[in-house]
Amino acid sequence: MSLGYYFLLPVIFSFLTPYFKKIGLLRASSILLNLLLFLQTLVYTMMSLPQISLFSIKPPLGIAFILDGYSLLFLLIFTFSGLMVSLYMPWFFKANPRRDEARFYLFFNMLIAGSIGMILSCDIFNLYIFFEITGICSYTLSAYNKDKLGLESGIKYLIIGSIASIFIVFAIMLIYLQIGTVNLGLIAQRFHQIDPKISVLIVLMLFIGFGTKAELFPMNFWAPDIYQGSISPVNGLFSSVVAKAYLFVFFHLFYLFGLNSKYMLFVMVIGAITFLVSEFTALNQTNVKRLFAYSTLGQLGILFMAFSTNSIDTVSGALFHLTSHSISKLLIFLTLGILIHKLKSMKIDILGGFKSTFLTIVLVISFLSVLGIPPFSGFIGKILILKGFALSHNYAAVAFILLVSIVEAIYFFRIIAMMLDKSRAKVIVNVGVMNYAILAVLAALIVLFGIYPSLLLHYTDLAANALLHPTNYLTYALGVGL
Amino acid sequence: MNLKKELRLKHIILSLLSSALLLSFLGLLMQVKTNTYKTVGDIFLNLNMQTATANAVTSVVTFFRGIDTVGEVTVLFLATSGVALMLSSTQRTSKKVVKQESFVLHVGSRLLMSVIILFGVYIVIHGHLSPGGGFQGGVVIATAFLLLFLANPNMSLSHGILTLGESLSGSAYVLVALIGLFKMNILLGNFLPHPVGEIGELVSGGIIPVIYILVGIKVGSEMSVIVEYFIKEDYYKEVYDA
Amino acid sequence: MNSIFLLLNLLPILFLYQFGGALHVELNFTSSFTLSLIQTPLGTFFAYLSMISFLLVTIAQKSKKFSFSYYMLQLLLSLAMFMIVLAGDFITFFIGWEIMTWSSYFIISKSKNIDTKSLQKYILFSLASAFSLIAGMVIAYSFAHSFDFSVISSAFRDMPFNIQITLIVLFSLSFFTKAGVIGLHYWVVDTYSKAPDLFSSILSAVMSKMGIYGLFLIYGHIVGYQELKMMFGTILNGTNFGYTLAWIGVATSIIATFKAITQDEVKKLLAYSSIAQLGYIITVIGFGTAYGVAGAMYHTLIHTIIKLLLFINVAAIVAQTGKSKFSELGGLIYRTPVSFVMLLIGIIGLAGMPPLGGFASKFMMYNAAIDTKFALILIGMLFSGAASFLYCYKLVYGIYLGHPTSKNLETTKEVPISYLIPQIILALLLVLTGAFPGAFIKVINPVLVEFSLSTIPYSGLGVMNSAVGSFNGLFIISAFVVFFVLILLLITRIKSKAKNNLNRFDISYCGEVPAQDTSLHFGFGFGADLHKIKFANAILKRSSSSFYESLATQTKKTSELFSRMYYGNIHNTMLIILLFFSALFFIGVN
Amino acid sequence: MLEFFNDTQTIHFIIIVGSMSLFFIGFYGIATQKNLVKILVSFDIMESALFLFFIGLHYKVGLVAPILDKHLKTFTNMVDPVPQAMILTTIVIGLAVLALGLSFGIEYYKLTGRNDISKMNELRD
Repeated sequence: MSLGYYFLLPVIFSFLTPYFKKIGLLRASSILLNLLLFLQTLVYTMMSLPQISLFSIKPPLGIAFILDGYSLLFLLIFTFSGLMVSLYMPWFFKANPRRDEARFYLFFNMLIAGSIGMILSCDIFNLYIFFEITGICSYTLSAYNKDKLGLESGIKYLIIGSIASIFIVFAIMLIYLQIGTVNLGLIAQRFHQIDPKISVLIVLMLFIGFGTKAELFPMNFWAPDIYQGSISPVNGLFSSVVAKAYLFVFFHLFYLFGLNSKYMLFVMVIGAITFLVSEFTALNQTNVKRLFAYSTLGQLGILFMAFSTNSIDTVSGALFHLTSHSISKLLIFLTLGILIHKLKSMKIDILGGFKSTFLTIVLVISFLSVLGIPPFSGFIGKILILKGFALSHNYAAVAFILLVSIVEAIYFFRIIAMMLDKSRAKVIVNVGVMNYAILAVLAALIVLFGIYPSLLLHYTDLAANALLHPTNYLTYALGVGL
Repeated sequence: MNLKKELRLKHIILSLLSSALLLSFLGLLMQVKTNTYKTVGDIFLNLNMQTATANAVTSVVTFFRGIDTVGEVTVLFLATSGVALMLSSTQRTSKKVVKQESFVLHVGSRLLMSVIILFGVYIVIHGHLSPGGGFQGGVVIATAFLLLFLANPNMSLSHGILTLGESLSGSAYVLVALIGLFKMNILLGNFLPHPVGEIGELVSGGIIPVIYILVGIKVGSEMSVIVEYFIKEDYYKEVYDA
Repeated sequence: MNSIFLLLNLLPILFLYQFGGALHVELNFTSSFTLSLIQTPLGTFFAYLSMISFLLVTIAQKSKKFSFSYYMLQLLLSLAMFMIVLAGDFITFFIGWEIMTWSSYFIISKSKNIDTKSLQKYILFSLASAFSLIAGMVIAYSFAHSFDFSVISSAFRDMPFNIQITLIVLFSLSFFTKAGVIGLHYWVVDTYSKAPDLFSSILSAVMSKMGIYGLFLIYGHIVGYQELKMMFGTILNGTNFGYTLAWIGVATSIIATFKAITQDEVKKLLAYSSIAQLGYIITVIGFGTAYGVAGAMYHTLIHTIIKLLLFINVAAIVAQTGKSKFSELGGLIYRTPVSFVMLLIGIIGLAGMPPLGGFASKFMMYNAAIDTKFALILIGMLFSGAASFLYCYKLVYGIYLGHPTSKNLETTKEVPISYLIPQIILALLLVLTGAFPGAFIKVINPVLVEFSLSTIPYSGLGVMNSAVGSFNGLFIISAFVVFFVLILLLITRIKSKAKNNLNRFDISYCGEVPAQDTSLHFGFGFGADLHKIKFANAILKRSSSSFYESLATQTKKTSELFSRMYYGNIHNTMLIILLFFSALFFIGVN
Repeated sequence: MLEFFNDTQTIHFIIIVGSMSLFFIGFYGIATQKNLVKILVSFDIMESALFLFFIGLHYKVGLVAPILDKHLKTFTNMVDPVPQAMILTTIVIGLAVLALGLSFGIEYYKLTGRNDISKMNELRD
């Protein structure tokens, strides 16, 4: 047991991918790898937190992977999503044969590994490297189709990613110049001693860097294009893993560096605008992938609003919402993969053009969950967030979220009405056994967390505590008592 | 006409903006107080004797911040795979062209290549003693192949061997990290003997030269692959246009 | 399948009966809130009301084939309502509320004549209602630190005045939407008329009552009528608040009544009538007097019975004939006499005529208005009550009287027995509530105690007491029955003679003899001339739809505006990021 | 004559001016250029500017490279090795992204004959 496995095993796997392909065990080994990592995460849920794994030399000098409550929740989401997608991929490649299947697995596993690296690393420069690993994997995966659209989305993502990484590198350099360290613990300790103007500049650069990748409003015009150009399982990963990893880093640094009091309102307003604009834009979409991309952006907007509140209850609710949103969006995009393959179209009409009771039910469950309607898991998250806002007497935020949610409901229920409309021409869609199982598991989780939220709330509370009061994290990151 | 004007206006505004940003950045960075803390690097310098590596940068790269380098190698590997994914489809059709290289070019490029490779290997294995190391040496090795390609566009590298080199060296690197975990309970632990007295010798520093050699092989093969893909790509296009 | 679900629908009733009034379940949902079911007198009343309605509708469903998922959703809906009325806290209430929303949505979507627009209307209004509820409950939470009704109720007193107002407005809006108060009724008519025919009865009879339950809960339980009095002050014998609410209710009932008269579709008429009847309830619910509450509750009961009866009746006719418009029906009295009698009983109740239950409830409500000296309100109620006679008449004329408009109406058979059984039960209930109005006082009194209002004196099963006077339902109904039987005998004697001699074409007008295909069903169109009355025209030509449609257009425009930003030019995207950086830099650093 | 440069302050001043000018040349480049290759070049210019900036500011007069040789036996009076290691890593990453971006560009050019990023607008609703 070591946290290093989360990164090193996928790395070995990706180095050896050509040979796995040669012996024909590519798919199986990828599933096995993701299963192993998921099981390891399950073991970690039973251990005391935080956990630390050292590399070479103990922090604050060296780099370490630290697992606290906050990262545990994300680790669960990421490894679980990875497992689900790796189980889904054999069907996908059977349905859409590609020559470069091996390379897909390589990038897919490294995408998860990079995201996990970002949430575990306690060193900002190391974090930047994982940021780039995730970035390169996502650029390539979005261009994976190698057609016009795919390449266009790959190029766009690459350009945006380069801007983001330049700002982040600049910020890291300024930090090192100012306080001579890249360890998150030490930075957190010394951050207030940075020259105030430079500290604003650093924060601004980190904000632009991670905010761009986390798809915040004025910097997210590229995001729907990326979703449109890439394949559905990758959309699912972008929505439920990658975007969440950037969000993780954003708020990890936000609270570690103690920026919450100064920039809370700013982040909240930006989140609110993101939410508003995305949901309104989604109304006008006819491409199904873009539609759910906007919906993802909107949900990220709510999450940004809720995460910045500095109150444990709200953040716990936001984490709950994040988890359920990850599950729902994964479900939606995996289902879209099936539908797009069967109906050979990306228009929104495909959602009204299929006949499969099972798919209809799971899609409806995930839609209702995203909308925050009980008894599905999205409701718990939303009510906790709203409760948190109300408790801090921020009634404007409550009203805002609810009003925009109605806009959100318009397009979700338009789709539901489309699916239920019997007058449309329907194509019978057979879901494979494996897909049946995957989607059923995801839908079951949505229902389970909706009717038995304590199961997940335990972890979200842990996570919120760890995020807002990172004292334990800091002692480990500073290497005290190791 | 109107559009042109607009464009020019945009350029002027943006250049003004850039200059304004430049000036304010200069103003900001000039008045920066120097760091009052002891940087991590200074501490590393003090600790560096323990690693028995003469080159402090190397020990930082491969040991103190070793996981960075694993990541870095991975990034390069991923980029190579990405390039291969993108450009490999056109690779097959480009074989038709026959254009013999001249004898002088043939012999000369191979002679030079061996020297360059030797130089690259030297840089790699002396990475812990002198400036240089796996990355630099690997790139030098790749330039040898670049030379070959320039001399003879028909040449192709054996992908099997390159992939093997890539995969094995990369996996061996990770294995070294994992052995550290098993032997010293710390990932990338320096489990090989590295007596301080041997500092400056070719065999010194424990795993550090081993890692750099592995990195050298990996970077060399990867850069060669990238070079090949781009060169062939270019060649392919010329043929395609003609 | 029907029988299985019939049994399943019995279970909640047995469950409730088993606990007898002491049901109290608490479940730790999350660390910060618990789910609780508490049986209050008010909740018990509504629980029985809805459960029995479901049972009756399920009986009626025997005659038609419904899918398993339909029954499942209906069961889910009934359980959700069960959850709503027994909820002891807002989380339970809200969960039930939302499950009710979406399960009914899916049932409605199974209808043959539903369209996307009506579905969207229904769900968006329902969600707006739910979101207004959720906003209210989290605001209440922020002061009470609990979702529990009793805790919020006791904390309500200490909240700032503007928060109190906000809460009342938010909750009222939510429940008004469900009950279909005028202005918020945009979804009601379409949904009721396009839902599956039997399900319309549940929508109108039960689901709208959840809004009424919510209003009772807020005014009576959470805020408390005493508190309302203190907050808003009094006017005449009632509260200012009640007076405002009463005007809303009166406006609703008058407008909806006029709209109902002009409808051609049977179910649309019933939908507007439903809005109008709920308008009465909303009129009296805020009075804050014992008689107001009692009247509202009694009318809730009566309206549930009547609307179930009428909708099942209409559903049966629609199923039997395939026609759903007055202009296509007519003359069914000979073909479906039992249905006719049932509908007749229904509309007598609906019009509030003695001797049936409808009179008792109207009596109660008018008395409450007299009691509080809200004379104008009383006039309004009487006015709309009188106008409602018109649509009642239209209902019975359009379907059963007049002449058949098409050939196949003349060969229609009596509706299946499974439709008739619930109707007969309901008609009996209507008679019983008319005969023994006093029995209901026993149900009302515990609720009044719960709301800390004075109780109504009970003097015998048949006697309905009120502030102004009392009447003996048993006596009235006995007298009525005697007269009815006498007149019936008289008529049948005359009729039996006339029937043999007359054909419906045995008339001529202006010397012309109507041909076989001439429609003689004229009366259905009445109400069309209502436009000529200035006052009625003013009501009829206005509609909330233009407002909501312009809202939809605005939303669409906004959406188009925003989506123009996402037009995929990466160069501009990049530029925006850089400019955003520069702007923040110049603002933040300098 | 060049003693003028034997002052840390002066060197830092020159480095900041030079590297920042370079940085904002790159900035101007990515803001105005529409050719994909030029944009990638601009990114590289910006990155190089950052490398110069970072390495340069860690140089102080009198310090030597952190490598032992025959004459130097202890690690004292040496420049900070960490920035160099970090720059090494960043260079490799920059190279990797550049290669990837170029391969995307080539493939896109082959498909469409365009490399103007402002005309890449097939991804839209």
